[in-house]
Amino acid sequence: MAQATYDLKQLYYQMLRIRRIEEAIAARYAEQQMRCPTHLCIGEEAIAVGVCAHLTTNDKVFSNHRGHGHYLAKGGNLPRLLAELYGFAEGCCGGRGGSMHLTDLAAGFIASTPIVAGTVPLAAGYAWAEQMKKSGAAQGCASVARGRMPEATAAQGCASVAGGTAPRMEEVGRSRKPEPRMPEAANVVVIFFGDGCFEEGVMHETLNFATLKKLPLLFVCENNQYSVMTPLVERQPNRDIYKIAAAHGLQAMNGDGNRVDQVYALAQAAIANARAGLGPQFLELYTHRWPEHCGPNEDDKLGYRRPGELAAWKLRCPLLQARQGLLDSGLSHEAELADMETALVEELEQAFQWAQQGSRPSIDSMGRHLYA
Amino acid sequence: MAQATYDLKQLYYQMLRIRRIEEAIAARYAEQQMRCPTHLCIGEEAIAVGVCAHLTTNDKVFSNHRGHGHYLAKGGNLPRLLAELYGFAEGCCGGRGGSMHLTDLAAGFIASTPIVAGTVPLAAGYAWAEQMKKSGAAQGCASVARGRMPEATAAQGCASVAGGTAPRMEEVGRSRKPEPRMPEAANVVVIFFGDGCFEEGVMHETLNFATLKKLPLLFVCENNQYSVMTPLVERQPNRDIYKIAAAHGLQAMNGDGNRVDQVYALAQAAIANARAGLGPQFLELYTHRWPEHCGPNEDDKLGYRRPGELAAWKLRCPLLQARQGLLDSGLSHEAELADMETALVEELEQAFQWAQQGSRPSIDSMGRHLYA
Amino acid sequence: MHDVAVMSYGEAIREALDDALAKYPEMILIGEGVPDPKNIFGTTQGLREKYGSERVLDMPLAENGMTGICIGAALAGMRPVLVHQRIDFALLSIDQLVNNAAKWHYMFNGQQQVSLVVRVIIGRGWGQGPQHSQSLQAMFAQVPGLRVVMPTTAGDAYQFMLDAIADNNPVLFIEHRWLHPIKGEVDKTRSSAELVGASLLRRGNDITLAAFSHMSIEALKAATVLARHGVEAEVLDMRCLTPLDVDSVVRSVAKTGRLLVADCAPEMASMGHQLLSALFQSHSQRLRQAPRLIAYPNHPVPTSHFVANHYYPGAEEIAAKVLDMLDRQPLKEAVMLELQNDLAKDLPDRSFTGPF
Amino acid sequence: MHDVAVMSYGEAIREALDDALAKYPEMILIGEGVPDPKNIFGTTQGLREKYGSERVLDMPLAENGMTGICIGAALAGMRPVLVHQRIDFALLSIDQLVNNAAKWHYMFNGQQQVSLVVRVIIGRGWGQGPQHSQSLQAMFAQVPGLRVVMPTTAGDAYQFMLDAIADNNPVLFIEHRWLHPIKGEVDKTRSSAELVGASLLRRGNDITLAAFSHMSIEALKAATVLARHGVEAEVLDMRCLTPLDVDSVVRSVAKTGRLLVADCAPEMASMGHQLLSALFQSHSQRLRQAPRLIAYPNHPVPTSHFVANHYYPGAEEIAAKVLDMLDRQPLKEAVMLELQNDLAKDLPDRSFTGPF
Ligand SMILES: Cc1ncc(C[n+]2csc(CCOP(=O)(O)OP(=O)(O)O)c2C)c(N)n1
Ligand SMILES: Cc1ncc(C[n+]2csc(CCOP(=O)(O)OP(=O)(O)O)c2C)c(N)n1
Ligand SMILES: [Mg+2]
Ligand SMILES: [Mg+2]
Repeated sequence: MAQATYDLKQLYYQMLRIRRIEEAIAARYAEQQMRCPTHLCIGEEAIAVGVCAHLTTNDKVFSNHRGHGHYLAKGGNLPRLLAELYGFAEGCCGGRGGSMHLTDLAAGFIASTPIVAGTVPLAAGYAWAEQMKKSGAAQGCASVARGRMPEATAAQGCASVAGGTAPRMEEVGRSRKPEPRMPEAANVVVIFFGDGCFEEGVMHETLNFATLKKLPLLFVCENNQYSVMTPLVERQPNRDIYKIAAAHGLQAMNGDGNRVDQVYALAQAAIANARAGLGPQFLELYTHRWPEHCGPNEDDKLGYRRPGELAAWKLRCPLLQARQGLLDSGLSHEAELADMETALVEELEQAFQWAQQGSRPSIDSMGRHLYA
Repeated sequence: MAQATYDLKQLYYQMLRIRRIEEAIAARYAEQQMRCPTHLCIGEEAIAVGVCAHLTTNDKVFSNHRGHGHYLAKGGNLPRLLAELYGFAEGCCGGRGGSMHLTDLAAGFIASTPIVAGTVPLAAGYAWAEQMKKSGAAQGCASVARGRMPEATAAQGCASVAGGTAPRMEEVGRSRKPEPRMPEAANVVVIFFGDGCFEEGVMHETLNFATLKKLPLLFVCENNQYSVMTPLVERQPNRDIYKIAAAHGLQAMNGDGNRVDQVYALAQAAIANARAGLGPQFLELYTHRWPEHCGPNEDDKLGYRRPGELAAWKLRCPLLQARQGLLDSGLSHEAELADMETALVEELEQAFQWAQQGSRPSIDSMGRHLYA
Repeated sequence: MHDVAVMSYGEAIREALDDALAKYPEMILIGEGVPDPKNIFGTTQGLREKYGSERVLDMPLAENGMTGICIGAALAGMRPVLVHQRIDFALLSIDQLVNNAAKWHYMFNGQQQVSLVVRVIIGRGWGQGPQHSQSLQAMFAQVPGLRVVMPTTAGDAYQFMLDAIADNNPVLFIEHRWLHPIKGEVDKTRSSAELVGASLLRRGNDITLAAFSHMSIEALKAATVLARHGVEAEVLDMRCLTPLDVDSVVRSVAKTGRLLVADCAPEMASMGHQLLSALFQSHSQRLRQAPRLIAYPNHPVPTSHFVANHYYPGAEEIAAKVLDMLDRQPLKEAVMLELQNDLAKDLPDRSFTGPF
Repeated sequence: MHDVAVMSYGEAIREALDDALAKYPEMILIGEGVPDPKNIFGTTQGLREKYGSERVLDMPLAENGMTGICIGAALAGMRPVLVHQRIDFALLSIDQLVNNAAKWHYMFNGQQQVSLVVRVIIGRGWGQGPQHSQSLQAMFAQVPGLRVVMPTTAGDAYQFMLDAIADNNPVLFIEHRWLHPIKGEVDKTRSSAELVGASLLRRGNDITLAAFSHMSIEALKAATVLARHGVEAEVLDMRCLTPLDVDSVVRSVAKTGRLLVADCAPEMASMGHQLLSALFQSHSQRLRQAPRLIAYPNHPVPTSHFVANHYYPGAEEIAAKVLDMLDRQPLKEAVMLELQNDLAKDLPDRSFTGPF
């Protein structure tokens, strides 16, 4: 199997990009133009980036309410994400989903939805279908995104919809992450979810089926130790999540979700195993969310975190650690990192500009697409 | 904590009683008077008996579709079980439930119901309430069976309802199992369920909560390796069920469910732990059902079992093994065992006689008790 | 050219599954017991042998998870048919059905679709009791984005199953267990009904009987006997719940002026209310008298056959109500006599000896 | 002696929970977020401090399991109140609610009971979208054995919560999120309504508006403006779904001769059908013209406020329909003008700045 090149600079850049995007969304949220529940992933960027670095567009990702990072790390179109937050027709979901319903089929990001654990079995089902297609059990079966793609929202349509002033979407839309090449290996599916999600019964049902069928599926548990404002200790006994997955028969590992190099290495092994037909893999990665559960603000003052907890996690910022690594090792230098920032400022400005010029979905369109 | 006396003879008698009762039900089922789905536990008697031997009437049991053995081993009233199968008003459920809905509150057998895993969280909730009552969190809370007990179906009413010819229920109704005495220790709740049930998500949700709250709860998984006619291998990967429970943080053990002495010993330890406040306990016990999944017949001819599988399990019959133990050790002798059979023939005859003289629930009664 | 065969409803379903498995390589058939020796009351017999254990398979007891897994497979281009032997078990999966399957195409603005068929069986008899013989169709029929059908005849069963599998939406396919043994004509060349429209089972001028699923059989029985006494009932089989074919009922009552709805569900959960309400809002003037609804009582069904047998209305109750509505009470005795039979009320037919 | 206080609907619920926790040592209050700093939009504020963390507690994300656990605790004599911040999450627990809670007392022949209250919040606004703002009340109201209430006023919220907790049956207590900030009078000495009966919010002779939950507020708004133009609408708040108080509506339409039902659910899932169907079968002659139903469209609600704002009918649609029914269209312009306000349609009130 071909091996993706380890490139801390790229990983850092991807994390930085997600951070700056989330910050920009937070900064603009108070304008009351993005009128939908929005769960930011600031502080948790390393997981999405370290895992998605190993995925091609043929690999698929499913995600949850806190999905911006997963979407972006998988190469999801940024302007269309923003347009979605604004409720515009050009949004990745035509404005129908907002922050909690993202999709970019071209990028292999199938869907995020906000019913906790709702997408977990879907990811397994998708992986199962991939496996059947590969084994020939379901030969001749129709292509993935069989739904009619409405013209106004088709990815290729972006630039034209947005009119002349907006930059071409091909340029700003896609994350610039390099694609690992692995031509003949099996596609994998990745499902991202939280520690709270692990409490839902359907998780257990999915672990069982995934192992039974040896699915090419990677479970990534982002254990940020909170479900909304409720700490783990009020919801789960003192034992390891990944060990339950291991008892189900998955290959399961845990690690520091704030160290992108560690996430990268763990994901590399897990995804290689999944591609090689060794069955489903499970990663439990520890991290911490900085902003409030839902919304643009910090909420440390509410007092549900232990005193000093947030501060300690901020010292362990995934970006800070990667940046230090880059500088210490000489892989990069301040000027280059500053250039990254500048490039991102520009990308973001263009993306917001495009997104904010979106068009309102017509009221007549509201009833469309109930049935395929 | 007081220790229950190990008495293989008693255990054997309890198993024998269940076996003979199930056989008698099977023999009469073709008469088409017991018109309800009926799941017999022949071949699996050791588990119910070995576990319930450690329980007082203050301890509670919840069960599933295959509940006759659990009900009887817990001291559930036999004639009222039979009347329930016949659909009579004197049934333990007033005829409303049939074989799949048993209850005998006086015996501490709360309920069996047939939605797989439906009673699993109920048992945990019951144990939680017991724990809260004990801790004083819910002091002054009302007594357990707060529902109005309708006269016609109250346990004490049996003899009178049945008329002069029937034996007094106090004599024939209760299993003669000796009660272990353990005055100050905590009550425990036991939930019996199958290997198929373990696949349901709510099981995982219940394991999590039970461990979180350190409930005085014993999970007993009767792993007979089939769900209806579907073998384990089509439903679960090759790993141990009890180890998943262990990973959840429960104290979990496995053992031979066809050796009543082994079940007894494992249950003794587990129940002692649960009473001592060490939290929920889990037993996975291997066994095999002899008759068809639902109904009175054998169905080996259908071919869903491996060839020779049933025959091998029959050689490992829990009764046969206990009987051999009794004879080999000199704890009993053929004549005494024959007396047991005679006593059971008599008990069964009386019980069926009483049950078959039951009265039809009135049609007017059908709408009653929708609301308490 | 017609290719008509007589077969039972259950056989028609098996036939449709067989034909669909042959036609759609992306179809999979999954459910507890699908490949076991009893194969869902015979409706999946031989299919594993024919199409292999990857496409025709059993599953763990995990209704919600497996529904989600089938949805995920559908997103990747498969056409899963998921079977629950009882609709009661589908309650465990209502999260995935309602939150995901029903909404996915809409929610993602038409970019994705869920071609999923969920077969569920409703029914009654032999003491299946409160948790194993519910009639929950209205709970699903009210969910926008789900298609819900409950065909009554073997011919419709065949056609609807093929249509449901071909459909690119989630379809809940509801079978009344007592329909399984009933024979009918299956015309494989019949063109698709596209899962819409009521079906006219019998013409008549005196009253319209709009009935659901197995109640259509009971309505037909009643109509047949009533006809011998000069009362001609028109029988409409409300085989599609979403959308409900109100127009056909309107047309029929325009002729008959009278309407009796017969549903196989408790009154509180009767789709009949939806039908009556729609009529009330737009066409009440077509009725010569107030319409009536026959449904089950508003409580669970008890297990004991002594009482459960009185829970279910049937041809007798329908005929009696018709005669009441037409003010022809004197006919009652004779009609009831002709409707009586000695089959125990908790059995679907004479061949059945329990348990389900 | 009266003890009337003015408080918001949300405060009334908090007050009732507080009083019930004091009154019933066996009551427990559990739900995701119950003791967190936002405490279910303030409705559980301070209760953990007052009654301890054993009785007022958070829970794992496990809706079905926790519902079953609460049922089990109820069987052992507790009175759990279980809270879901959105009714959408209750879908995960419908198995336990329908198969167990609703049936237990009946199924075990009255020997056991489940005194359980499940608080669920429905609502709309700020782009909560297809999976987070459903209106699933009819799905639960059709289940025999569940009591389903959706009080509209602060006074009813207080009383119904106390009644629900005292009740020995499972009660689904449905709160529309937009009612929370609305103030009203709470009379703690008021005697129990026993969770039955519609409530007369306004008298009038020209038309009956039978409305559900937040739609009663909209109906009142419409009625107030219509009255200024000489149209007197009677407003009935259908605060109890099971049983539905058809009699009160019958009495009202006997006077007004006209009926408009306003529900806060998609048309297919409207309890209004149940109401209209019942009227049609027994009292249609009391109506001078066909009744009408205002409900949401039959599809999920999209997130984008640009379209979602047009999904929900309100006072304007009610008033317009009333004027149509009364053939008073010329009044429309003036009435609409008075009903207009500049509050964004996806906000409950001016203090709200999102997100929910
Ligand atoms: C089934 C369900 N229950 C509850 C919620 C409300 N809710 C939304 S996000 C969330 C927290 C989830 O925690 P976790 O899975 O750890 O993810 P995190 O937010 O920490 O990333 C909750 C409880 C929901 N959306 N779905
Ligand atoms: C939720 C649900 N799904 C399916 C069924 C049908 N069913 C009844 S018993 C049973 C098998 C259960 O297997 P297991 O738990 O191993 O118990 P066993 O019958 O082997 O004792 C099944 C599938 C059901 N009753 N409930
Ligand atoms: Mg978390
Ligand atoms: Mg089993």
